[in-house]
Amino acid sequence: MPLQTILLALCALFVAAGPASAAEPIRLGAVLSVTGPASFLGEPEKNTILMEVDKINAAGGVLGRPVEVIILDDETDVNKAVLAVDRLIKKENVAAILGPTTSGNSLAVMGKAAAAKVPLISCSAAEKITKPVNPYIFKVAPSDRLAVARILAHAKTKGYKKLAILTVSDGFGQAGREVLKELVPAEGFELTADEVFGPKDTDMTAQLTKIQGTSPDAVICWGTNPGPAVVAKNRVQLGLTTPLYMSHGVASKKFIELAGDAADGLLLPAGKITAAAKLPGTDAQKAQLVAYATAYDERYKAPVSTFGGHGYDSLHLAVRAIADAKSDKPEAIRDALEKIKGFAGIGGIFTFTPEDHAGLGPDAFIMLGIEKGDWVIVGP
Amino acid sequence: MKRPVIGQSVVQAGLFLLLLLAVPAALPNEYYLSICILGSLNAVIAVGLNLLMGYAGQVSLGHAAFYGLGAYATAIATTRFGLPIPVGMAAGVTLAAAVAWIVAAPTLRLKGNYLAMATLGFGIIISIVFNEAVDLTGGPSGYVGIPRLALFGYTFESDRSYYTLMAVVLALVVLVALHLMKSRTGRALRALHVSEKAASSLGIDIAAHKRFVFVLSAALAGLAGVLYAHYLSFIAPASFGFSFSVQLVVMVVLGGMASVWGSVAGAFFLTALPEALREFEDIDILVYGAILVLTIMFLPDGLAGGLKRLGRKLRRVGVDHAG
Amino acid sequence: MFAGAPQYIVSGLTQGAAYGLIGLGFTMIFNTTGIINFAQGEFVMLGGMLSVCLSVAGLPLPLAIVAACLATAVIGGLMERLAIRPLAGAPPVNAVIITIGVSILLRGGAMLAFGKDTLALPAFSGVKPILAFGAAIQPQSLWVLAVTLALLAALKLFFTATIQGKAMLACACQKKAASLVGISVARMALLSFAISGLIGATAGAILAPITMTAYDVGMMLGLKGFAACILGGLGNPFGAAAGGLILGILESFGAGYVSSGYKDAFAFIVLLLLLFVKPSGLFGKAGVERV
Amino acid sequence: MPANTTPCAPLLDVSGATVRFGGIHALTEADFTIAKGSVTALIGPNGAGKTTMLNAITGMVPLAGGAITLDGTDIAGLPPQKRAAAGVVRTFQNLEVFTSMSVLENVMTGRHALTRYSITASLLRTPGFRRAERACRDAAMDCLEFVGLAEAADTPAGDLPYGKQRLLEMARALAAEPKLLLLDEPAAGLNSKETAQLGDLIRAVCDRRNVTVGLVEHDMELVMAVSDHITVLHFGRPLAAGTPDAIQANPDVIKAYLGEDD
Repeated sequence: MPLQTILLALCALFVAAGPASAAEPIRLGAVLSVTGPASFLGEPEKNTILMEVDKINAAGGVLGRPVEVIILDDETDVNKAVLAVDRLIKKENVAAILGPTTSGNSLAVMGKAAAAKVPLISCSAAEKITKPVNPYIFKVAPSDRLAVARILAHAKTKGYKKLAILTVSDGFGQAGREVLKELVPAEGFELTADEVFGPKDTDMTAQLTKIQGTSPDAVICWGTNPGPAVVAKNRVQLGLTTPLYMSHGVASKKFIELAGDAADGLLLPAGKITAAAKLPGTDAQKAQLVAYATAYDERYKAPVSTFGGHGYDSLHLAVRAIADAKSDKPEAIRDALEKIKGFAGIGGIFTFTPEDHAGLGPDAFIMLGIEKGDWVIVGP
Repeated sequence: MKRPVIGQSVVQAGLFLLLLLAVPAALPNEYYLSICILGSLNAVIAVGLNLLMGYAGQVSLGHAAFYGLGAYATAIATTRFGLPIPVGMAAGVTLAAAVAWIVAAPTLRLKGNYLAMATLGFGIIISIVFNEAVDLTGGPSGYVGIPRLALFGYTFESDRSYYTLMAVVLALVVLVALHLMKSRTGRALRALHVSEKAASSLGIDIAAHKRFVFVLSAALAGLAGVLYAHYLSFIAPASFGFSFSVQLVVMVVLGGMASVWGSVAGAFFLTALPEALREFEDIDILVYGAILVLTIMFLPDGLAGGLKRLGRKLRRVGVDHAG
Repeated sequence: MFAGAPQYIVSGLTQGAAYGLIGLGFTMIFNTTGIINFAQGEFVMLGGMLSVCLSVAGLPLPLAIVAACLATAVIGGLMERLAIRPLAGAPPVNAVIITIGVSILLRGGAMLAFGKDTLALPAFSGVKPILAFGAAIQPQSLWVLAVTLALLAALKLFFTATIQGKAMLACACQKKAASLVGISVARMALLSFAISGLIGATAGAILAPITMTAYDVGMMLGLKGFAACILGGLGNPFGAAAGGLILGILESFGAGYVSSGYKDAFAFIVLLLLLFVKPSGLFGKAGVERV
Repeated sequence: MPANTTPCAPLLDVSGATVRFGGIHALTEADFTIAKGSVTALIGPNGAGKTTMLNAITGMVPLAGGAITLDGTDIAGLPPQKRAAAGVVRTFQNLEVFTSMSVLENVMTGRHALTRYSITASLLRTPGFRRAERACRDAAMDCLEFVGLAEAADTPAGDLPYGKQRLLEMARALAAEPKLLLLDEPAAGLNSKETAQLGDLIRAVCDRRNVTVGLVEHDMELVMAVSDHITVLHFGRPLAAGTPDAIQANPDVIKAYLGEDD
């Protein structure tokens, strides 16, 4: 009699069986954090992939076959990401995997994808994903190192000597903090304070007051919404005037909307997509960026963000590799991916080599300022 | 009065093991195996937590912390200190039990909602340590490179081999729980759940028994943590936070309080449910919440209680026909 | 060393007042039904989110906030009527699980209705800080403190001067006795959920301009509110408010003097030590167990 | 009239017991002795301190002053759970039956201190474990037969009617094989037939199972019928002690109970 209790639980499994889909289209899989704390990254990525797949299929697909992307939401949960990748590899037997959105989930599933010899193009930025290089693992988000280098270069031109850092205590913040603590002293600055705030924290006056006590020339705040917007507002409330750099994590209109007037005068490195319209005519990517931005705005009635760009780049790189390899075998796609040179994407110009599966150079970031609620291009 | 066959629970646990081992053959696809592995990991914790909550009546909203302690202990022991995996596993279980032993004394003096708050607070403190002690635990972006489980020279490479191991571990844990509950310790725990006054008047040391079941349930959570770390070879603080502790409590209550089989059923059901709801795309969270509310409403004594009543009804129907 | 103290106290009091309000919501429901409502955090989230959406939809700010609070009160009442009442006979732990299920439903519903972005409510009277006692005080902080005190006074009046208030207290002490003297326990439970929804939503609305709000802020706020009313002594409304203020100050001092990463840990360590010393909270009366 | 009237050496000797709850003086300088092999009643109007005395003896309430010795050994310092091993077990005024367990399991729990095996033994089901469990089960069945609940062994304790739950509590206490069994108003809520049966049972406990009984009770008919010796408490102080007849005739006791007949 008690054994029947187990059958009830196991039959809930079989409900998930679901019908197998037709074999004809090229099947790609995507694991994105459409819900949960990283949904502001995952949702634009999902929207972009859906938009771009329709565009590719309208233009005849690739190798004459339509492309189908099975998008699974991992809800920013590591267990769900593992289960989703398992399902894509073993049940949907996809040719390549796009995502995951977050560094943590990417690190968790890398091993499974590599073991199954299926190429995975992560949408997250952590350097550990492609260093040391895993033959099957690529990433499209520019490394934090490039963004920090861009900020420090700007700080040098301003003649700042003492810098303080304030980072969020999640995957994104920690990755940034590690690179900041390495490069700030390395570039000849003095690190006066190293403060942290929680992703859900709602008041950072204590940290800012502490930082103010060490009288830095400038403060670098590394985080993603809503934290940095609270930091910007607290800075105004405390009447602080020390220059404040933000990270590419808040390179979206949403940040300006949340921070309101407190965003004025802030500086941050960002992908060119953020201020696509304001790029000089000579920029090679401008046309592509503006087209993507307007198409996204039209279809989803929301301003585009750099994170959506990661979805765009991962999909198009995969499709390009399938075209180059003239086959949808995972092994062939992997080899083709590694040989892609000078691919103009949203995040920048991608060039992969067997040693560099990140593919982006310093040109991925430009320095933006915020004036009266809009972006201003400050430097290369 | 029929003489109880002492080996009844051994037979039940054995049948249960056979059922678990038969599952992979029945599964249409290997993908479900990873759900079964995560389900059995959760079941090990749920069985332990049920001993504490269902039998002894002591609520805990912090058990994900012991799960995490086990996982991080073996991760750090086997990578940073290069210790062999069995030593790492032992370290994981002992650390969870030791921390539980220290915390038990002051915490278990509290009762009801105050005990819930104390365990909740403890769970949050530990999860903050996982998140902030970056150089020890790898911080929020997690701990990478934990070796895949290898015991006595055999590495459990494939999911199928790992599932077989988990089936054996779960069956043993169920057997331990069944035997424990059918002994003087089990009776003492169920007694102090109803009336501590009466239990202590009969010579039962309330504090010692509470501490024992608290440490045992923590050790089982530590064991699950160890097996989880060597399965995924990557762990992050987010999986050991407050929301997982709440999920564990729901598994126990949904499965059926004071029923070992109930917690096993509750654990598998709640692990499989989100995967089964993927078809609902965006509204899967709504369906999940609704199923939770409705199950508790229509099955107040959980899945196990509901099936017991179903069994009794069927038997009565059977009797009517036969009679 | 103590240069930042005034600022820490101000931000601690602001944050703490909100925790206290949320704690009050817990106490209302606990006092009448003995249930710990894990969806309390969601009432706070709804207060913030509904206010933002209604004000974006064109309602003037004060009207939007009042409407949001009333709507949440209705949701609280519906929750009691649909989910809690049918469960009358079952063991108390089932009711807690039901509130967890409802919190998931409310969170999912808010995500689908309001989207996943963080939303901000404009401050009631500007953002220019007032410099006093060596700290920069936001006008909104004064609103938070003022509304909290006002609600506390209203609640004191409600419990001591109105018949419903006294009836609710009667239910808290002895359900059977209350029903014997003609108090409809069911209606009191409904009232307690509605009022708790109102209080929670108010906390959410007045806090939104400072902390901004999103569909998933409920869980952490609910947790802090529960900690506040445990700290103050479960069942004691003013204990909950005091507990909230203390928790807020503990957190901001923790961030200021210990380390910003461990501020929550610091607050919970102090809470646990307090519980071990005084097992029924600061102002809670130790329940004497009749032998 | 009860058979043996010869008082033997006191099994329980409470001298000068003082218990205070905050300002209330529940017991002041109260002496109370129970002779070995006797049924000794402790009576007095409500609030006289009867239950407080019982709680003091069983360690549920701390002693502010005075000493308690059982069979010569001082038990005042022992925590409640050690007092059962010392030989004193009690029943409760408002029932404390383990409703979630079966009747048999309730009584087997009574033998907790007497069933000796380690936790690992119970996990491995060693022969030692099996022997101890069987012995515990048989002894429990014996106690159930003694109080007449043998056939209800497998029913959940919560399903028993009120009167039978009282008997179950006694069986459970007997299973602990105490030297002294303290009954806290066992007749409360029983009808006259059940009370008479209870009286026979109390006598049987004392005479057949030679367990000394301490009885706190209001039902005078039962007290007079069953007790060898009676002590009267009044406002936390001993008022009188003696045989049932002496107590019935004692003017102070009558005054304390019936009040001044001015």
